[in-house]
Amino acid sequence: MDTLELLRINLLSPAVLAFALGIVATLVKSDLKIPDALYTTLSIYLLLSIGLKGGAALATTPFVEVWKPALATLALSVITPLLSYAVLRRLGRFDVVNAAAIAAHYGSVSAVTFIAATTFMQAAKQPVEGFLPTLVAILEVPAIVIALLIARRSLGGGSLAEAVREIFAGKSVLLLVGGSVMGFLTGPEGLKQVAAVFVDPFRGVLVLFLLELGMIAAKRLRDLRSVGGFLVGFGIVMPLIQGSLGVWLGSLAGMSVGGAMVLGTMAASASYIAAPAAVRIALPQANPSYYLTASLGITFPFNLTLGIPIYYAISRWLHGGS
Amino acid sequence: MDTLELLRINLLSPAVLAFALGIVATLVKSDLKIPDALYTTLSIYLLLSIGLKGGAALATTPFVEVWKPALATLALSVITPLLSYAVLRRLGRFDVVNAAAIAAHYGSVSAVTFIAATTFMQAAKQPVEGFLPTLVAILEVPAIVIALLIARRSLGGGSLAEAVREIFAGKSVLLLVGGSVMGFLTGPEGLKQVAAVFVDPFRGVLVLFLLELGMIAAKRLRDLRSVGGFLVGFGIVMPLIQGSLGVWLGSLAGMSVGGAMVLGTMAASASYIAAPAAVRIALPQANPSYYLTASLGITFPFNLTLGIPIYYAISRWLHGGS
Amino acid sequence: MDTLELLRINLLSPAVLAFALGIVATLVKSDLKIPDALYTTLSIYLLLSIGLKGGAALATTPFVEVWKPALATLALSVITPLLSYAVLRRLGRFDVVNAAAIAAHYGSVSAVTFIAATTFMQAAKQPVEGFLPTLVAILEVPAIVIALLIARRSLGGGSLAEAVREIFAGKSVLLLVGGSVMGFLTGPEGLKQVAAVFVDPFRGVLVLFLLELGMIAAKRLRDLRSVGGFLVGFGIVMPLIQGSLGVWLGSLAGMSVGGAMVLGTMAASASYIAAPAAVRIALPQANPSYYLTASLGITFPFNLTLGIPIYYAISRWLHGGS
Amino acid sequence: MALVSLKLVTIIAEGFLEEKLVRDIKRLGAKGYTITDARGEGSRGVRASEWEGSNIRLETIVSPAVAERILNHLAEVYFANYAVIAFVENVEVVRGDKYT
Amino acid sequence: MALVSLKLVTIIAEGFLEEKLVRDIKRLGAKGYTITDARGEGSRGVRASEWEGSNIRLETIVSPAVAERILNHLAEVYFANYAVIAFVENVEVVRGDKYT
Amino acid sequence: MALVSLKLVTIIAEGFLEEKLVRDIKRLGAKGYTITDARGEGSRGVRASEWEGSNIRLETIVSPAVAERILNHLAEVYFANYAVIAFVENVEVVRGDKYT
Ligand SMILES: Nc1ncnc2c1ncn2[C@@H]1O[C@H](COP(=O)(O)O)[C@@H](O)[C@H]1O
Ligand SMILES: Nc1ncnc2c1ncn2[C@@H]1O[C@H](COP(=O)(O)O)[C@@H](O)[C@H]1O
Ligand SMILES: Nc1ncnc2c1ncn2[C@@H]1O[C@H](COP(=O)(O)O)[C@@H](O)[C@H]1O
Ligand code: NA
Ligand code: NA
Ligand code: NA
Repeated sequence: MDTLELLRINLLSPAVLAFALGIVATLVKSDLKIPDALYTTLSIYLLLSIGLKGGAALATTPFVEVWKPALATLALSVITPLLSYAVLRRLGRFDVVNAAAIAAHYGSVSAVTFIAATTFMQAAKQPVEGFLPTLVAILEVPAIVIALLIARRSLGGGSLAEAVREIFAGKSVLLLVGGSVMGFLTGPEGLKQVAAVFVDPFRGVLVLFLLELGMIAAKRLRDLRSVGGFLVGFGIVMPLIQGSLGVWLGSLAGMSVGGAMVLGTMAASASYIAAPAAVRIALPQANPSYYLTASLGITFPFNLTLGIPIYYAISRWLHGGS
Repeated sequence: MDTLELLRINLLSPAVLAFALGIVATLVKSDLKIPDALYTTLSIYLLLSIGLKGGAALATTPFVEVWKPALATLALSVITPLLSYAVLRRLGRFDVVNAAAIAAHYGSVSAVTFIAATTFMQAAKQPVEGFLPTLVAILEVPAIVIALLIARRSLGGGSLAEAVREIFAGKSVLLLVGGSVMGFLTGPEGLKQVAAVFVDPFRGVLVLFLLELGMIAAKRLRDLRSVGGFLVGFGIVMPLIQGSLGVWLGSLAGMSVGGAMVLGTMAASASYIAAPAAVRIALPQANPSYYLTASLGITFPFNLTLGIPIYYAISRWLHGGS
Repeated sequence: MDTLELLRINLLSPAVLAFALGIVATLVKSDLKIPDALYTTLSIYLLLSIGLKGGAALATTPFVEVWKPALATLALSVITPLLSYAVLRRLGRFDVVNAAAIAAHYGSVSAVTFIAATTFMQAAKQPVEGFLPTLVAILEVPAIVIALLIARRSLGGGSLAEAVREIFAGKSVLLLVGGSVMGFLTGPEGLKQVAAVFVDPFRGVLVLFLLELGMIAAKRLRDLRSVGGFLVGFGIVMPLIQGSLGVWLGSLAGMSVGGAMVLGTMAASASYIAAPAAVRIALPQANPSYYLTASLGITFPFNLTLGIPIYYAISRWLHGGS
Repeated sequence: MALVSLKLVTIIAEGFLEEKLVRDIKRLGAKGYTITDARGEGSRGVRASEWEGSNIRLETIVSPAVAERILNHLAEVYFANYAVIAFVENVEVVRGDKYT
Repeated sequence: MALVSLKLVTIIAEGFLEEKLVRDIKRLGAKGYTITDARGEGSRGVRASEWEGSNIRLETIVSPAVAERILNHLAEVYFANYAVIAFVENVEVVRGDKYT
Repeated sequence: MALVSLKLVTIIAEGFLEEKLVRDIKRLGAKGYTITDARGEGSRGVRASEWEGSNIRLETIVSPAVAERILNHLAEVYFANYAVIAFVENVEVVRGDKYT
């Protein structure tokens, strides 16, 4: 399959179409509303499910296969927030607080983008490493901590300890890490018992989730003017840079075409679950319009539609494929 | 299977039994409550799911097979509201506003009744056309618009444009039409990816939904006295007339025994999702006791229990079956 | 498999791990919250599902196979609340009201513990009688009524009639009994239609439910000091006594190793759904700290982790197994 | 716009009391009420159970006489054994006859 | 702490009016609002449908002049055909300029 | 029925502040509180994220002194950086000693 065909497959996948329907719903001012309880339920489900699957896969993967990709992921979680911060300060002329806040988002990872990438790999019949969900847990946290540390160094004082505790006890990380431990302890046997809930319906549930995200993203787009042109460009170019870096490091670490592609997508993605919560606590002065509009209004749709096929093309090219 | 046996199968189906349990719950004043969020979630699910399946089926159906049933459906959407309106005005002596409001409901279609009919066809092992869900979308809207136009002509002034916009942007039509477009674009391949959510659990989800509808319908029945004997009779006789008409037009259009039966059930059913919303906006003077009690308290239970086997018997008879 | 191995399997099952994660979430003060609507939805689902399966199994079980286990269950529902009451009054020196309130809980049954027991039997590949869920319905109600009668006899006056009506119309019993009737009427054929919702995902749904129960139980544990040492001991020793009694009576009634084990677990379990509601109405003076902390904070976790493998060992031993 | 002065009685109570409270205030003369779901803490910690739902917040606009009757009734029947609080405010409404 | 006296207008209405009401009160001068989901009973029984949701409870803190304009508007446009009630209270706020 | 006059402080805030606010008002002397979930708009548009939930509406009945302490604290700690508003009303309660 060539890249155009893959792009078509991706754009016409149920998940991307649901995202589009969500945008349309907002544009035509529909009274459609996803109940808060459903949104929360879907989030809990997706995070726990990612954790369970990653943990169960890890339980049967020899350590020798995992350590290199894990190291590559750790490297990404240090490099990407620093890179984002530097670009935002130097080129974007953002102040310390807002630059650090945005960097925390772009260093961390979006669980939904991760799922969309693995779903795309399934549709493209490209196998991926089973332990990939574990890498989400590794990538999620450090980047946020690093970005907060930067802001702290420049500002002094305050509740960094509380922010870090908040991140670890925060529901996203708790479910992701807790799910991983559960999956690891119960193993593939245990996972099979609950597969009818946590494995099979996964891609269908994503459709409901993206319907809601489409509505949220469309509302964010209304703030587009206030965030300025630089941030719009940043929200598209930065993922391409971080994504390429991720694919490359993943390939170096010996990951498969599909695995490197998914790692790249993770690096390219910007968090809008764990990061906003942490930033709101540790850097309340930062303007949410900036970080939410960039990550949810620009980068997320870009990755979902164009980014994913692009990172795949890069991965195939790096692996010497067509 | 003879009609009595089919009646038995229908009355003892999980869906009808759940409806009965809902009624019992209300009668014994149980504290059982279906959370609002669950009711909304189930509605979103059912509408999106109908759309997806209809659209995916349409993507693989040659146009030549669809146009006649589509035309028959359009004809029904024009004839049935006019018929209802005339009967309500002449025989029922309703004023313009209430007659038009009720006609909007009986011209439109009840998604749940549609699902119950297709579920019954599955239980009776009678195949139906895959594109039927698309016809729901065709039948849903025009009838409401026509009924509102009638009221408008007699009353003059007001916000018909807003009402029409409201219908199209309203969540029911948005999900139904949006789901159809999604299904059409993603095709059977895409649908298969999300089948574990949008196809397999369909009939089980209906059980939960009908539990709630039973409770709502039982509450409506308390208003029975205030709506008067004519409307009660109307709520039973009108479905029989519209249902026969639907089966007949469907057969004329070359639909199968099962397909004509489902189209008949659609024509016989009265909307209680899209229509009430539109009527509440465009004709706020109309009395909700009339249209909700008739459609939800009388016609819906009648169709669910007796109507469905009757329309099937009519369809078999028209197709020269036993 | 020896008992230690079974203990390991049980402790590392997804359900028990989810319970543990819920406890951790509370201990680290995570902001994780299960939406009320989800908790209610899961409860409705589990109760209806138990009922449906029990009823459908009953429809194909000859009466001669059922009556003895049913009688054994009825006997348990009379003996266990009386036993608990006597112990609480004599040894625990509780007043009439609180002794009766706690006895109502320990006489009744916990639906979730029942499900955990059958799930464990599936994992241990031990077949159980299909009609077991029906016994839950038999065991649930009488014990509560008996305990309330005791309190009434000593106190005089009041709304016992209302309390009994409340129990029967209460949502737990309504769903359990209603589901059983539905399952019986629709039979295995009907159940198959909705299996994708009410059968296959059952064990996965339990995981989400136990996550929430873990959080609630951990909060209850904070009240531990105020309830006193006697109740803590009672919450562990009483289940062992009632559980052994249940396994023994089940074996006497000719049930299989697995069936007797599940009946024992049911007897050992303490209600925290139907009983608290009834007690709150009929004995409002009773202190909820006592009965909720004992049943939910002590007995439930004990049964879930250690009790289940122990009752299984007892059942195997009584059946002459290893 | 002629505004009429009336009493707004707000009752916060355990969720399972909903039906009872509604029946009682209607009997005591309330012509309508509004309920929202709530959660909270007070001097008593515990609730019947999660499955019974958490608290409700019931508001009813009534005449001063009915307000007093409702408060008296709550004090007599509920305050001792149930987690219930109540408070009263003055509000101004349009169409005062709707509430009495 | 300088407290400023303002009006709190509470509107209880059928859920499907939410968008309309928000648009209207903004146009009439409200600078913000808070909505909670509610259920209730009054002199009119029925609602559009369950799918449209039950009631909402909308609160807005405004100046006395805006409060009066909102009440007048509700009386004119909504009271006849929709299930809507409204009432006004005096409240004291910090940072009074935020609301006017 | 002896009614006691007290202050009802209502705080509307971003949902993720719930634990913090509860801790703070308890420390400042509140003996209880009630929370309902809400949504709304004000002068600041954005919230942390959907996953953090929307607004909460926290009510606490306290003595005038505690009410003032709470308002001061909010003004100092929250008003600058968070989406928070607060207002105070007079209410009359039964069993006044429960709240102080
Ligand atoms: N001082 C207070 N302010 C606001 N709400 C309160 C207060 N005290 C109690 N409540 C509410 O009333 C319920 C019952 O209170 P209690 O009976 O004291 O446990 C609590 O769960 C709170 O929702
Ligand atoms: N006296 C009242 N006190 C509190 N809420 C009321 C009252 N009357 C009506 N309501 C609320 O206003 C809504 C509409 O009232 P109505 O138009 O009278 O049906 C009801 O559903 C209640 O939520
Ligand atoms: N004038 C107002 N009336 C009622 N609620 C308000 C008002 N202004 C703000 N709010 C509420 O307070 C929250 C925070 O306000 P703000 O900090 O202005 O964004 C909003 O989301 C609303 O829920
Ligand atoms: Na990233
Ligand atoms: Na129709
Ligand atoms: Na028991």
